[in-house]
Amino acid sequence: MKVLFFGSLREQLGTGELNAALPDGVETIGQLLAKLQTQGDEWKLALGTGNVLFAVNQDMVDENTAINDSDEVALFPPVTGG
Amino acid sequence: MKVLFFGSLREQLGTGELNAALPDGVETIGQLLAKLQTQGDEWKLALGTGNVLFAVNQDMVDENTAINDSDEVALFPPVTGG
Amino acid sequence: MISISVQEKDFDTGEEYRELQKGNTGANTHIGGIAIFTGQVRDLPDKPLKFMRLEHYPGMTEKSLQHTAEQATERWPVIDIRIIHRIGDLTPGEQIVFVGVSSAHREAAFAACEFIMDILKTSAPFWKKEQHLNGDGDWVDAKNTDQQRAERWQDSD
Amino acid sequence: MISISVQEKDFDTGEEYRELQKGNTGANTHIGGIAIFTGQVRDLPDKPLKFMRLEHYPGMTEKSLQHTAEQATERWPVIDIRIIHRIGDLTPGEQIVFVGVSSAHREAAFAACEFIMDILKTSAPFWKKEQHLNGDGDWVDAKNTDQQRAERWQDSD
Repeated sequence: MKVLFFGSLREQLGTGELNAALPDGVETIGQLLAKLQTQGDEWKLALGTGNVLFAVNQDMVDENTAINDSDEVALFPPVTGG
Repeated sequence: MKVLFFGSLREQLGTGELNAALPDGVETIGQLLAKLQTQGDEWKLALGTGNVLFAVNQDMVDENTAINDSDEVALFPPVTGG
Repeated sequence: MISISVQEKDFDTGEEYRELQKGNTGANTHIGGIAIFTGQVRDLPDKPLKFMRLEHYPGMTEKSLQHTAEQATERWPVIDIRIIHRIGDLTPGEQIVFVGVSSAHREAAFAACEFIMDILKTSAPFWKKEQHLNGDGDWVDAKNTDQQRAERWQDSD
Repeated sequence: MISISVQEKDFDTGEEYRELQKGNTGANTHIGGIAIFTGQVRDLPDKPLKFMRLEHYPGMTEKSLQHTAEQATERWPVIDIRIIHRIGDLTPGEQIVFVGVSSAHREAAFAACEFIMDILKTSAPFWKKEQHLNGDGDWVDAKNTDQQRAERWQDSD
């Protein structure tokens, strides 16, 4: 699956894109967020704020949304356009 | 005093301006409206609709507003600009 | 700054917008948003329009629009307000009115622009008469909905 | 008709307005009002800005704006909607966003224009970073007031 990061998250993580297989036991985007935080301190710091928004296949979704290996998933901070 | 008429009122009355002394016993613009209606049937028809707005010295006012002989008074239908 | 114009000639909305942008002067780049509304002469499908005649009360018109703009500056933190209202005979598709408001914040720009239009519609001494292709002339009736829209600003103080 | 553009280059608000006026075609002179909002880069008095960097999520951005515009057409009788949002590095005074709506009625034009701005502010995947003259870079925080303004449209259905 493809996981994209934007804004301050992209900067904090030092990466805008991750390509990996969907981890075992991960069925929702909220579970993916939790799993990513186990990758190290910087991941926990950036993603553990309770202030991360989710998109699956370019639609904003909530944390309970199911994901699968072919999805384009994105994690980002609250948007600030306009 | 100067009394101005606009819009459909001007057209119905066939005049846009009346110059006359303030009639005896007329103290408010509402009283002037009543007095003007005694001038004839067309005046009664045009001004007796209950749908006439008032301005004194180019400010919109209500019917109880006092007027005097030096005022510029205007009577007109509800406005429809914009 | 408030600019009011009652005029027969057409206006250029792009040019009016650029005038509002000039509220940013040198180091003072304080405009965050500009809200604009223009009203136009619509045609009437059932009764085709030759032109719309706009009559007004010279003197009071400018005073009324100035007062409305001043009320807007008292209610919202606006930078500049520009109001143009045309008079005379306007054909379908022509611009009638321009209201533009600049502000540091979009909420204020939107609210002041809509407020000015709503109050103008019920307070500024303009009267419209439709001249139809078939020769009939009809004075436009004031709308209750315009009255209601103007009154909602009284509650939100 | 809905037109969406996400672009680095500046836009001409007067030209965009004329595009909206083209919704009047031949005998169909149905536009009664056009509402426009533009957002601009403001300077910060206490922390002077070198430029504002606008990052976005290519693909999702256009999809999000298109969806918001479609929601507006479902809620109000609008004729045309034009949305432009810039990306890249923008200096104080530059235009960021254009939203223009034409309609037969001013209520619909105003409401749809403000709705689109409010939803865009909380749903369209853009992120702003302030690059200050002193070298600091600060990501702009989302505002609670923007969230509240977006949520009020849920109640008014």
